[in-house]
Amino acid sequence: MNGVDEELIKKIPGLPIVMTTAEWAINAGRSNSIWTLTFGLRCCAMEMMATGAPKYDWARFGLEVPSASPRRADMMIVAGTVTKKMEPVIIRLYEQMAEPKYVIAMGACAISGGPFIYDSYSVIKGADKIIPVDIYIPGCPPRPEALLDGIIKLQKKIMKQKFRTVKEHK
Amino acid sequence: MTTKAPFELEKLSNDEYILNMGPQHPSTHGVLRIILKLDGEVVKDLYCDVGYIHSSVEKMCENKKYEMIMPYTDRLDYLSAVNYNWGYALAVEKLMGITVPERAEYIRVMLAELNRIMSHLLWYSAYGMDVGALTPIMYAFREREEVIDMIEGMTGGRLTHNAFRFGGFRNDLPKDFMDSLKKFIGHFNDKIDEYEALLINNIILTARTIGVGVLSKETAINYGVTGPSLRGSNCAIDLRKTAPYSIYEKFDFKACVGKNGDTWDRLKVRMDEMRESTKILKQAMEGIPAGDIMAKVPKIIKPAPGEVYTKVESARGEFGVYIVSDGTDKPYRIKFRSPSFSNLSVLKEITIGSKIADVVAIMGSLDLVIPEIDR
Amino acid sequence: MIKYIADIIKGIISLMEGLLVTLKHVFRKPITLQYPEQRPDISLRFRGRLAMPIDPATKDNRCTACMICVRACPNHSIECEKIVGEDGKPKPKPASYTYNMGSCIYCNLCVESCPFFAIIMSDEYETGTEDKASLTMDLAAEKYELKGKKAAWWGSKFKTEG
Amino acid sequence: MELIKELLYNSGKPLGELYTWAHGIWAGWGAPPFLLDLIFQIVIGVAVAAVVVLNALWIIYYDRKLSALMQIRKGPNRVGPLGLLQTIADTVKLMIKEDINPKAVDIFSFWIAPLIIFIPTFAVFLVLPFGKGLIPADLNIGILYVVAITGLTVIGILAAGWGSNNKYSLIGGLRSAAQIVSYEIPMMLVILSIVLMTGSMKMSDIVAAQSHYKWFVIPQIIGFIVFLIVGNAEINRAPFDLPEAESELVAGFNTEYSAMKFAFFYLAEYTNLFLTSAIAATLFLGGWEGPLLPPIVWFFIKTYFVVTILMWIRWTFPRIRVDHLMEFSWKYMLPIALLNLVITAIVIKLV
Amino acid sequence: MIFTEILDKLKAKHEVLESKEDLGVLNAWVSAKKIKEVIGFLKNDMQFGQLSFVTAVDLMAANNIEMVYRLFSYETKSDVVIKVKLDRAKPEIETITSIFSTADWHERETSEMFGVKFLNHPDPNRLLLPDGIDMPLRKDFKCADMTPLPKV
Repeated sequence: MNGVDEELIKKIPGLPIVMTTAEWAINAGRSNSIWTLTFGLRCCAMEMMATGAPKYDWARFGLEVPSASPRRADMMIVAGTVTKKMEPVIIRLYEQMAEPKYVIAMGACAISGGPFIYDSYSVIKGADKIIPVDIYIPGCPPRPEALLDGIIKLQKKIMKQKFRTVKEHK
Repeated sequence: MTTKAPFELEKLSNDEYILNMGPQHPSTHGVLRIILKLDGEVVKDLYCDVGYIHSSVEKMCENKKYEMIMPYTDRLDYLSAVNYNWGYALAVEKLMGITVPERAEYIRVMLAELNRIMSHLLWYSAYGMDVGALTPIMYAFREREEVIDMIEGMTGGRLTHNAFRFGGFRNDLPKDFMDSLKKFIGHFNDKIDEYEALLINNIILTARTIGVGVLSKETAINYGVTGPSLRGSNCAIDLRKTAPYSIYEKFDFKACVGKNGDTWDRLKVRMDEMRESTKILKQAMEGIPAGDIMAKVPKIIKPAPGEVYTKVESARGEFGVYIVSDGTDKPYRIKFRSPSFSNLSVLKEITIGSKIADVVAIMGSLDLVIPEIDR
Repeated sequence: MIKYIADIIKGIISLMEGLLVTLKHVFRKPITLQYPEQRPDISLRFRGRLAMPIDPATKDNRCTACMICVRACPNHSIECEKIVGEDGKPKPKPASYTYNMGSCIYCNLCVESCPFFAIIMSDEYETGTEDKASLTMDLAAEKYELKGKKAAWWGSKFKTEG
Repeated sequence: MELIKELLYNSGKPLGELYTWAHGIWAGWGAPPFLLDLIFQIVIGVAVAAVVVLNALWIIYYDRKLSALMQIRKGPNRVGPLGLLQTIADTVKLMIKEDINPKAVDIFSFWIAPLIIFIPTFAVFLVLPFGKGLIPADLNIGILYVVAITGLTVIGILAAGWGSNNKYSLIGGLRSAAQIVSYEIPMMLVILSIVLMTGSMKMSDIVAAQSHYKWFVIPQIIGFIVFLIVGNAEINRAPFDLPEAESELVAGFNTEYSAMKFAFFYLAEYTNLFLTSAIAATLFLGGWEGPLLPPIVWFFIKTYFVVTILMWIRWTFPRIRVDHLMEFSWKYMLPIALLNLVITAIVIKLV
Repeated sequence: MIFTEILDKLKAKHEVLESKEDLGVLNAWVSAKKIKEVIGFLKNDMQFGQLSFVTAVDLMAANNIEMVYRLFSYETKSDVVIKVKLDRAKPEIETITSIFSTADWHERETSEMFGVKFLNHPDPNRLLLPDGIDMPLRKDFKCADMTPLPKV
């Protein structure tokens, strides 16, 4: 949808309204059906599991569909330390995911290297060094509520996006 | 000294093929890569590729003061962080000659046992997912949240507690801790029965696990397997009993053992261990004395030159800390002997000849935590 | 043959037991907390983000820029600079107190080391953001107001001891 | 009002009247009658398609809610009232998601597989007796048609497994082939006992044979249980979800599928669940028969009762191992079904 | 078994270069060539059934790499530490994998972390590290993208 002529759209009567409605519907669909890639690396993975567990229950937001395969995941939660040995795997998984895709960097390790920010020879200092990150959730590990809060923030971000200008991460 | 392909393709026979599991695979509990040589569904050979989460903790600790290393031990094994704290605290206390007050020891025992329960509950839920049952995780996490709330009330952290200080604790138990502990112990045994009815005694699971992945006592000891995985092989070695640290001699409990060392025995041992832990908790709750919670500890931790090795029974087995001190406020060399490291190395031995599904079942029964393997 | 039938019966019983457990849970109340609306009761000692609360008595923070917390931090998430007076001598007040929430490991060591109770781990945890730069913040300029039971706890600490 | 009542309770008559009435008008226009039949076929097809898709969406939602109920949590409740729009949101998302064709796939079988899997499930709806006379096509070999058509699914799964050029998919596909083929036999035997009892393969006859609450579930209780187990295995649902065993094979035969192609698999899985339950309800629970409520409502109530049982099983049990699966079929299910058939035959002869 | 007893028994059979007691545990230094025999003797004749770990310490000042083998006996509940000093420039030692299978991984780890070469090792590959990082636990290790902790 890139490169649609904005002027042209405005000229056709009724089209802007149709476009905004379609945009809203699509965004609503996207934001309410975020299937996560089960991808745990360290401590944060346990809190991710706890978020899926009954007390916090991310199924309420429609997230519980298990998608072990990256092909149909919408969101990757980088939950833990990204190491040099893991780097190519993460990039590959990200590229295997279908557009539109979102990344949440959960916990200090995925944001900046966290505990391993200094003196570590094998840790990448933040997931955003290798893949684009949408939401950062600090904490070591963040509480499940913090993850849910991050997901709600991601939903708000998705609702704001215009599908004519969605960035294609290539 | 270089990484090479574990199986050479030319050497494969016509029926064999290679399947790569991981590093991102739903059943590898984090990031473990297992390369299987298969003939149909039968595993012919297996190669473990670890190190995907190697984060150079040992190197970093050489450049940190003794106090600062405590949070890092949490992150080695986030499931039984208290036991890891304890192993490290014990090492430094031994090096410095600090005696911990009795009340603090009781609190330590209570936290450690709660932590063991918490870890086994997570193992139970993860095992349920491994064998394809999606409900056990939900029930186990209900109790796990209760335990986490208790530990959080005491230490302030849900997983990475950073609970211990050299010589005892910073804060005493919160007021409502005993009440919630009493409540928890009151209903927890019934819940364990429910778990067993739901998963462990289920005929589908028993058919899958009995007689599968048999680990003999000799192999287990030879491979340095410790903890519940070793006890499943009818070998009553529990560091809390065989080499008691802290005040574990005071408690009446038994080291749970399995019969044949197959996968199901390892599962059963963990379930029984939760019951034993509740027993210890009950005794600790009744016997806890009043008094100090912190020993007299110098402001700057600067142990004398020398070396020390201490080990504790974590939820997965023997966790040891080896410290070489050169008399400064930073350790010269620190080595963590993690139980999963040895436990994983035996996987190849017990898996060959079984099915793909068994690899998952056996691996789950060893209860691996990958970051402590990789450190 | 008897074994065959016994196996079937034993199997059916074990399956029924499992089914009974799930059936029982159908009639139990869900334990879910509806998160954004309902929040759990967080314990007093919970370690949220680091904060330098303003003392209600003096309307200022209690930091003396003594650098002890900076030295206690295991991964250098705190940086502090003293105010330099007109005479060129540093004064016991922080000019800036930079806290990197993105790398903080919430270990509480800085708080424990502080002799003036100037910093505290607040109970704020909803700190997720789209903007990584906003994770690095100047606590001295922030004028954080501690609320709830944690405020009372914090206040009681330095009133009795300090 | 009368018409609606008539439609609900005895749909065959008004529909037949509508048919003859329309034909009369059509003949008045002088158009060839086969064209009108074609139009009728298309209308029925579209109606069935709508039922299939909406029903699948609802059943997915029902599965999620029921699992939540068993797992002491709430389940989807944010999108729309009670989360009812959750599956709609999923569909919208899946429809506009990028459709990936990996480089190494066999493009023909990769594309055709979702269709092969989806079409049979759709086609089986044609012979389901929803109500009295409300049966899109009452074939005289109805139940045989069902068995034959659902057997096609295995080709789709194999094509998906082969075409994906992924080892996990291939193993999943092959597992599924072995599984479906070996579970087909006990299923046939159970169905055969029913056919013995009714003496007809026509779906409407089978329902009619159970009229006055002589449901076959009473004499055929063993057959019913075997049918549930075998049917569950046929549609690859847990605990027989080996072809897509998540913890072993990532996602099995549909590992490489994304977006709409995956949606087909997803819909087919749940439609199959509905179908198996519907057939079980027809064969054993008296089909649409029931007091007070209209037949079509009874049909859905009975079907959803079976669906609930299958879901209950799914959310309780761990996954069975592949060799045990075969063992279970050949050593337990087949002898029991065979015995059941023999006993049925003898009893029918004697009575 | 107290440490003198172990030491006496060990000394009777094998040459012990140096020994000391550290917090109640015997530390005995042996020569690199003898390591297999010593460990085998401890396992078979003195019931030290468990090899707790194998690691090394980089003694840069003495230009040595010190191998540490720690054994534990489940029967007598006693520990023993066997140490071997190796040349830092060319550290080589015989593997003990044939005696303790657990040594396999421990030796591989030590090998990549310290550059110790284990002779006759069945699988002399890297265990934890990716290609490109060599001998990180040596004290003089430098890595391009390793940010040192700022001094306060």
